Amino acid sequence: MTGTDVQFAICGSAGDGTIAAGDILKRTMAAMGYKVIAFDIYPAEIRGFGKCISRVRVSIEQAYSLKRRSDVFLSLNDAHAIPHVGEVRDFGAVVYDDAPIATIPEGAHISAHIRPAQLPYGASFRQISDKVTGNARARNLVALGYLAGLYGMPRDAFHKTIGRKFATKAASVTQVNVRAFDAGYDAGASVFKLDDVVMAPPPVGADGSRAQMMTGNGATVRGLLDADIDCFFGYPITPATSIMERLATDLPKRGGRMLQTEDEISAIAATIGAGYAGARAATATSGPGLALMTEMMGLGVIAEVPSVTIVSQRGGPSTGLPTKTEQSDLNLAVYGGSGDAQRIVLAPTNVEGCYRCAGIAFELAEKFQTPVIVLIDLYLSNRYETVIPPEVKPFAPKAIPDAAGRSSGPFKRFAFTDDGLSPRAIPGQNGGVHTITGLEHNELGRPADQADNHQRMSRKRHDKLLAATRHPGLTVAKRFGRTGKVDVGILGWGSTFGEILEAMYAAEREGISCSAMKVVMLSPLPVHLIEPFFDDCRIVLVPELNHEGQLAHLVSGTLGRPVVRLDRVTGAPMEVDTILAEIRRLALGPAAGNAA
Amino acid sequence: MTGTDVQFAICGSAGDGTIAAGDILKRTMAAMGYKVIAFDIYPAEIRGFGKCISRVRVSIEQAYSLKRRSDVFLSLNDAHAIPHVGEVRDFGAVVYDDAPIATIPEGAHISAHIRPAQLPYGASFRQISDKVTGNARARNLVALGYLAGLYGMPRDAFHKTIGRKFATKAASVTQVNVRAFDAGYDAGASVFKLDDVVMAPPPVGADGSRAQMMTGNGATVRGLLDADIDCFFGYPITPATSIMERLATDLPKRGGRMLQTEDEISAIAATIGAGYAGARAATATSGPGLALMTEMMGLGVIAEVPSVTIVSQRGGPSTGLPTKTEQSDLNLAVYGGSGDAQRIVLAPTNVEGCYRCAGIAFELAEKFQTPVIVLIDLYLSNRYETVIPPEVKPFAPKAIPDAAGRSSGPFKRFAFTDDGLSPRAIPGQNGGVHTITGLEHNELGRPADQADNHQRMSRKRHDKLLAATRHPGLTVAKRFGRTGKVDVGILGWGSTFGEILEAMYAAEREGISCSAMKVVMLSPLPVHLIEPFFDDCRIVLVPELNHEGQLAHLVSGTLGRPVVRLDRVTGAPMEVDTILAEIRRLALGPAAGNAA
Amino acid sequence: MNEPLKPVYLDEKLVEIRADGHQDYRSKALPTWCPGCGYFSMAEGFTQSLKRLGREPEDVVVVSGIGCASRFPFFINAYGFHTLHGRTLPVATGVKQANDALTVVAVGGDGDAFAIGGGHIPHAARRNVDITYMVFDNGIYGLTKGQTSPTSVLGFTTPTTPYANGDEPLNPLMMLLAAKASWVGQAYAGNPHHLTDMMAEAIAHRGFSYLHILSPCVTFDKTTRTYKNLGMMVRDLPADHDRRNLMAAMAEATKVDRPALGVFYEEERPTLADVMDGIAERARKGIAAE
Amino acid sequence: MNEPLKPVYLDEKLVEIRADGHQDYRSKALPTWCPGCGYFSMAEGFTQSLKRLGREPEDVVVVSGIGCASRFPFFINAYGFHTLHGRTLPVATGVKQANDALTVVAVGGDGDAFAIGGGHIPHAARRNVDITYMVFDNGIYGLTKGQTSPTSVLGFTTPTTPYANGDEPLNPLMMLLAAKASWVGQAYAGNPHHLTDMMAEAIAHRGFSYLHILSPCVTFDKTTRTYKNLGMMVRDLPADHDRRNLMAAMAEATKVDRPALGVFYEEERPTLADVMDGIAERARKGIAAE
Ligand SMILES: Cc1ncc(C[n+]2csc(CCOP(=O)(O)OP(=O)(O)O)c2C)c(N)n1
Ligand SMILES: Cc1ncc(C[n+]2csc(CCOP(=O)(O)OP(=O)(O)O)c2C)c(N)n1
Ligand code: SF4
Ligand code: SF4
Ligand SMILES: [Mg+2]
Ligand SMILES: [Mg+2]
Repeated sequence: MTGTDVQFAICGSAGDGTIAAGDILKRTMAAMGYKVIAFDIYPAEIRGFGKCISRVRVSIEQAYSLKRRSDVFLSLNDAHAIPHVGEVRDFGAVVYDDAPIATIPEGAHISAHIRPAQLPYGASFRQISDKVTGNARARNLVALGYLAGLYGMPRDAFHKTIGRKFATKAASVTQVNVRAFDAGYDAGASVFKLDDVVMAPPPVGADGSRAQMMTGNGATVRGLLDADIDCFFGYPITPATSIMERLATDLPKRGGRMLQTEDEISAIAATIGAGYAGARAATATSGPGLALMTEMMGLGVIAEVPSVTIVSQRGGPSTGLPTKTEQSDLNLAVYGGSGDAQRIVLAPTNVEGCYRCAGIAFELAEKFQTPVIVLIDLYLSNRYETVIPPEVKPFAPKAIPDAAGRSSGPFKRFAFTDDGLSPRAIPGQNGGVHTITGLEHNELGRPADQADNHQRMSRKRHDKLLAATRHPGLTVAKRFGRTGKVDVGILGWGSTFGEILEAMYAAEREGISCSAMKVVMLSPLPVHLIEPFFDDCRIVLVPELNHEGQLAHLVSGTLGRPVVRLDRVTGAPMEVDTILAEIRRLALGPAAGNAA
Repeated sequence: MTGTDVQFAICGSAGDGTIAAGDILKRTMAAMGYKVIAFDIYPAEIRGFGKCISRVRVSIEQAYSLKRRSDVFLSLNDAHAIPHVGEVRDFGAVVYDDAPIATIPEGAHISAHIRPAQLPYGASFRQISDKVTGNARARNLVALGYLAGLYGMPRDAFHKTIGRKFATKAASVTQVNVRAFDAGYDAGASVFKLDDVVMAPPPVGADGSRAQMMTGNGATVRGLLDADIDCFFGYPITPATSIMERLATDLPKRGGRMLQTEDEISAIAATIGAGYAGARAATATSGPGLALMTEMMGLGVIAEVPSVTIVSQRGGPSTGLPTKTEQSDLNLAVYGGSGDAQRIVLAPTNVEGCYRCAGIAFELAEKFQTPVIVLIDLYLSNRYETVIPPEVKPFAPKAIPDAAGRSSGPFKRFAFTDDGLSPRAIPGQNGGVHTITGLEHNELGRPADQADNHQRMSRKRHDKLLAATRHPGLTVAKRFGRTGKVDVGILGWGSTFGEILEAMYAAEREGISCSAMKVVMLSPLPVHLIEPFFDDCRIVLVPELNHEGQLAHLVSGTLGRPVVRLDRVTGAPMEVDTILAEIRRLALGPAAGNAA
Repeated sequence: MNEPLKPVYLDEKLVEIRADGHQDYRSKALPTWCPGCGYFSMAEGFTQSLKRLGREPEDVVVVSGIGCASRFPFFINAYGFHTLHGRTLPVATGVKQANDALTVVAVGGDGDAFAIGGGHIPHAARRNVDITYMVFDNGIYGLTKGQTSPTSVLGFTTPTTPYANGDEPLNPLMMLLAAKASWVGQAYAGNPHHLTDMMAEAIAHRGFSYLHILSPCVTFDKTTRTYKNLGMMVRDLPADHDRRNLMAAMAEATKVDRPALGVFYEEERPTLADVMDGIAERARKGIAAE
Repeated sequence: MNEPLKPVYLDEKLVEIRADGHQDYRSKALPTWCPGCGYFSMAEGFTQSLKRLGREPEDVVVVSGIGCASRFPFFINAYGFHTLHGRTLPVATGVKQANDALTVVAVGGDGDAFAIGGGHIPHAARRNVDITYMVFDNGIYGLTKGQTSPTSVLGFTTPTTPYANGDEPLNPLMMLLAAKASWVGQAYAGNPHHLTDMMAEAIAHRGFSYLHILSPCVTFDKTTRTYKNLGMMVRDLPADHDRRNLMAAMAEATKVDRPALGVFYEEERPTLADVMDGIAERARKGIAAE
């Protein structure tokens, strides 16, 4: 990582405007042309005074995850912030309000918790806010301005973001906030900087004008919309709810329909009903909802009806940890069905991937006539990254089946073909009348339980999916870092892959011979890409956020080869250091690595 | 296999009394002290005139499955029987009615379909029945008598079974049927026998008086009852329905309660509710029902509530093939849950095992405070085997938790302990008041989402189960045949293991160095037994009745080792010859095998 | 062997019937129902009502669950979806959301509807999805061979109630009225002409129409809901019954010993599609509803 | 920043309260509800009604689903089971089947009850399981931050209905009456004394008692079901209301603009346990019911 790479952390309560400050910061940085990754932590089911942390990593080269240690830490509320001061690196900055509102017990002020190697900056945010706006509520903007001033960031860029943020409110709101920001800016700019944090401006020509800050859920919605989704059916559940909520606003604008159903079984049932009738239909849920959808998914498999299900994972099992991240629904997504119920499962690894997978899911569902699950998690759902949306919608338009000209003889909806893909017809089309069923059936769709028919239909349903691993425009698995033989390979999936990449590059810098592969398509598994990777690695490490080593097991089971598992269920993203330590432990040593 | 080993096949429609004839045959043989395995095939959802086949294998040594080729074939209805004549081995017998009721088109009489090497016996069953009973309805008993006479089986033994079968009817019914049987017997005994089928009497001292013919479902019910089940909740579904139906009759007699719920979600929910309240509670279903139970199973896992779920598999996915057998719900049973939702899964391989697993499931569920799934399939549910029920109930009585004396301080329902097993209390007990939840929780059961707590609780729930693989009185995995190093190992589970054993012994007789292992506990997997088996085998073959190789994948994934898959989804049990051919293909040859 | 001869399915598999036996709205598959089963008249009444309404087979979608009743779509010449046990209504809702122009008819048995599927009914009803829901109520689980259903009468003996059923049966008509179905009617398999009229009227209704059809399971119920018993019990709705009066409909629905045939209740209300169109219009105009 | 100050949960985690603050039926955990939430009066009313009825904490089991309302068991000193979204009733049925001696109370929100859990209600009601079901109806999904529920009024604006809710709301009281609940009553969080009386009566009823409790979500609903609006709307049942008359109860239940408080309906009928005992007796005597 060369050039700017600074991570800010802002900590306080929701009432302190913590998240809002982080939001202005990240949007401004993105607009300036930096790459930004941001992740906010809110407390479970709380509004108002619970603890929030907004972390924003700003860099010139592409980063893959948050850094474990922040460079700059801003406290808007010492009670919440004190336990987190430790996350600032040596020679990083800790910024706080030096004028607490009331007398406080000893040790309750943050200044008592700053380590010697950290650089403290105190300023009177409340007081300044009071002075320039008449009350203390704008203290978050004062503090933000202070940071901007301290690191010499351009005032204008912030003003623009602030203006955009309050565009729907009275003009005076923007003015008040800009005033607060500027007052903070002046205070920050006048301080003698002691830390070693450097914010170099983005390279000339870096254009942030088209960059957007999107969350995984936001990108997913955008992907669904750009793929021209017709119908969405959903039931609220954290962390998937915001997908439905955004679609509730955006889908009707394009003539699409969003229906909040009575439960998840209805949501997937209606999605499959709409898919059968020719719509691009999707639903979104989390683990508990997916568990309820299991039976209906099986119907989609055997009746060969396209559907798209977005699953954002949270801590499990059962109701588990609704507001914490985890990657423990892989088993359910891949194996959750009675009978041989294989379907397509995609797991993007970053926000841009959410966009791409959500859209391509429709292409796959239609082409392969099967349910497609897009598996993300809370960390990815809620994390912000800079994304430059494509100017032209990158997804194939809906392929409306055409039964015309088939009117001679009954319509063979499940005809055996070379590629296992049968002709489809949708209700309303003449010449295509047929009935589909969850019973095993013959080519016409009529119930049929003969041995050879079931054997052939099972093979058809399985084999037709194999081509999905070579679907154009989709990265089903990809290797990063060094090519050829390496000492340690790291195989990963989903949101954790960002931390894996950071760890892998760090290990490489230490001279360890290593390489990483992400697996985006979890079912069917792209063995043609994973097997050569295994051939190249002396040992393969699989870090993931679950306790049973679910990807590790899946890959071992498919390849019949051992892997080394690294499982964590802390509710938080895996720490880069944890992965790095494991890579170091497994490596033969830098020399051996380099010799390869 | 030395001594008697004869397989009879009786084919006709239900209206011909096909199943009834087979029933009398198998019960008589069992009462004489033979080992019997029997499996009836009925058509899907049909009553009356659909095709039925009753196959009864009678042997002196323990057999493990039906034979692929029958020794004796009896047609009660040529239209149905003709396609099946081919299953009779060379020098076996084909018995049929030589006086068809009406003139029939050429080729429609069975005699035209008998192969030269098969020995035909024609007799006038209808006519004889008409003569001795006044109508043709008792022709099945005439034919049965004919078989008994032909092979010199004792008349008395049959009389007794017939008497028992019609014990609740008027005495005249028994008399009519005995008369028909005897008339047939005389005809059979007077025939000059040309086939080489030999029915040697059972060894002296072989006592059939306590032997019972039981199906897998019947044995399951018996196991549940002998383990003193308190409550059962169920929803009808083939092939599990008969478990509920038998319990509806038998459970109330012992003061237990059977409730037909509104669906499978309610069935498992009520089972878990009853388990929480201290009852031994169970439910039974098939794949589609298990799919619906997925979410609730996860609650059982995290809230650590004992429950027992019997799952009888049928063809899948989805509604699939309701009346055909398959082993394709392993994935769902083992992995079907959101989050890390490991539980105990048992898969007995024969009828006696159904009894044992059903009863021990309660011991495991209570001891390990977790859901237990007993996974059988239609073939095992409906197949009859001779079982000698134990004289003393072999199951540990319910361990009623005791919260007394704990009244100091709040009850730590989820206390961390060395073996991961926490104290339990049940409603009504003083000193044990607590609340359980599907949220991650602390030792008290209160919601808690701290990183270290979730990590520890996840480990607790996982690790506590490991001891289940060493639970006393339960065979979790077992090796058969040759010990030490072998050329080909065959790993199997569930109903298919019978065919595997037959194939393995046949291969051994051919000089192939081989050995078989059954895995009864599928989760947690008894790695300490399976790993050494792999170490001993040059190559491991996994034959199973599903398309994705589900056990193969599970074992490969756990061990990180390759296996050879043999998957079939024909709706029927796997054929011994199919397995044998695969063993031959994999073997280095008899010499190499012997040399090991 | 003195095995009683029981009614049977005509064939173990669906059988393609010859082209010359083909009617416009009947598929080429011969029904697999037991001879005498009340469901035959449903198939007949349905095809006749479609003909009467002039719907084209390709514009009709029949969605069913699982059960003997739910085999229905296989015997009809229209688009069909034989879904899962109990999931008839949400699938049908999805079909209709995708394409308003389709005539969508949902079909299921009493178990499919009121046991496993019961949770979906109030929502399809209150949303007034413009579909027709026909429940073939034989008071039993036919396909799984004769267990009690939520509409089985007290005292009924079945394999799961060998000591007689003690669970109070549900009252489907009251439930549908309470759930705000905008058209509620009842018919009887033994009265095929009236049945046909009711089907045609139910399908023609704009909004969620619920048609409850009493039908005997001749194979597994020899004692309670036989043709003989039902024939003696059913009656017409009083001539002066006001189908716009909810309380009058409720009162008639309570009389379960004398089930009434006819239209209990009817109202006009915006359908789900109307609501969706309204939302789309507001959205296009940029009207958030605050 | 002009962020409005909103009511908050008192603490992000359950907090053990000091022993000196301990009441017999209150657990040591401080409720996590927003200040002003109607649910506080439920906890208070419930503990008081238990005290009045003299039930011991260890003989009481509170079963709930998922939602703000379903957090209830954590705040009560009794056995508790916080189950899954919508599965309150079948779990409670299982508990009761296992042990008739327990006082079993099922609790959930309107979404838990009538959306995902709706299919279970008619069956618990018709079987007359001897439990009490209290639905805390705030007309919204509180825990997931304010989406519509099946009882949300027309026109309600929420994150899932930004252009106003167009789905006709359900009428829970009519549905429970139609489903044969043997005790049906309504109370209001803003009327805590009456609420306590109703809870005590519901628990005392032998059979399935359904208590519907109107309650505001002060955090996510500022417009429809506020204390102010509800306070103006509720009324007492007419003094001459006959609680044995189903049709009278139905008629009162239709008046949703003026929700009535009190006991709508009551009847005595064998409970599920009675039915089970009857079956056991017949079984022991060897009486198959043919
Ligand atoms: C999830 C699930 N549970 C159970 C079944 C088994 N099953 C098939 S049909 C049926 C009940 C049929 O009764 P009903 O709906 O009244 O239809 P009928 O056969 O009487 O027409 C049941 C329980 C199933 N197919 N799927
Ligand atoms: C299977 C499942 N689906 C969805 C959710 C998410 N969820 C939790 S509570 C809730 C609704 C709560 O509404 P309500 O039952 O009315 O209770 P309230 O919070 O209003 O008291 C939902 C949808 C879940 N936990 N489980
Ligand atoms: S409902 Fe009864 S009579 Fe009709 S087809 Fe089914 S089993 Fe036969
Ligand atoms: S129901 Fe509303 S007011 Fe009550 S705790 Fe939940 S969010 Fe807060
Ligand atoms: Mg029925
Ligand atoms: Mg609510």
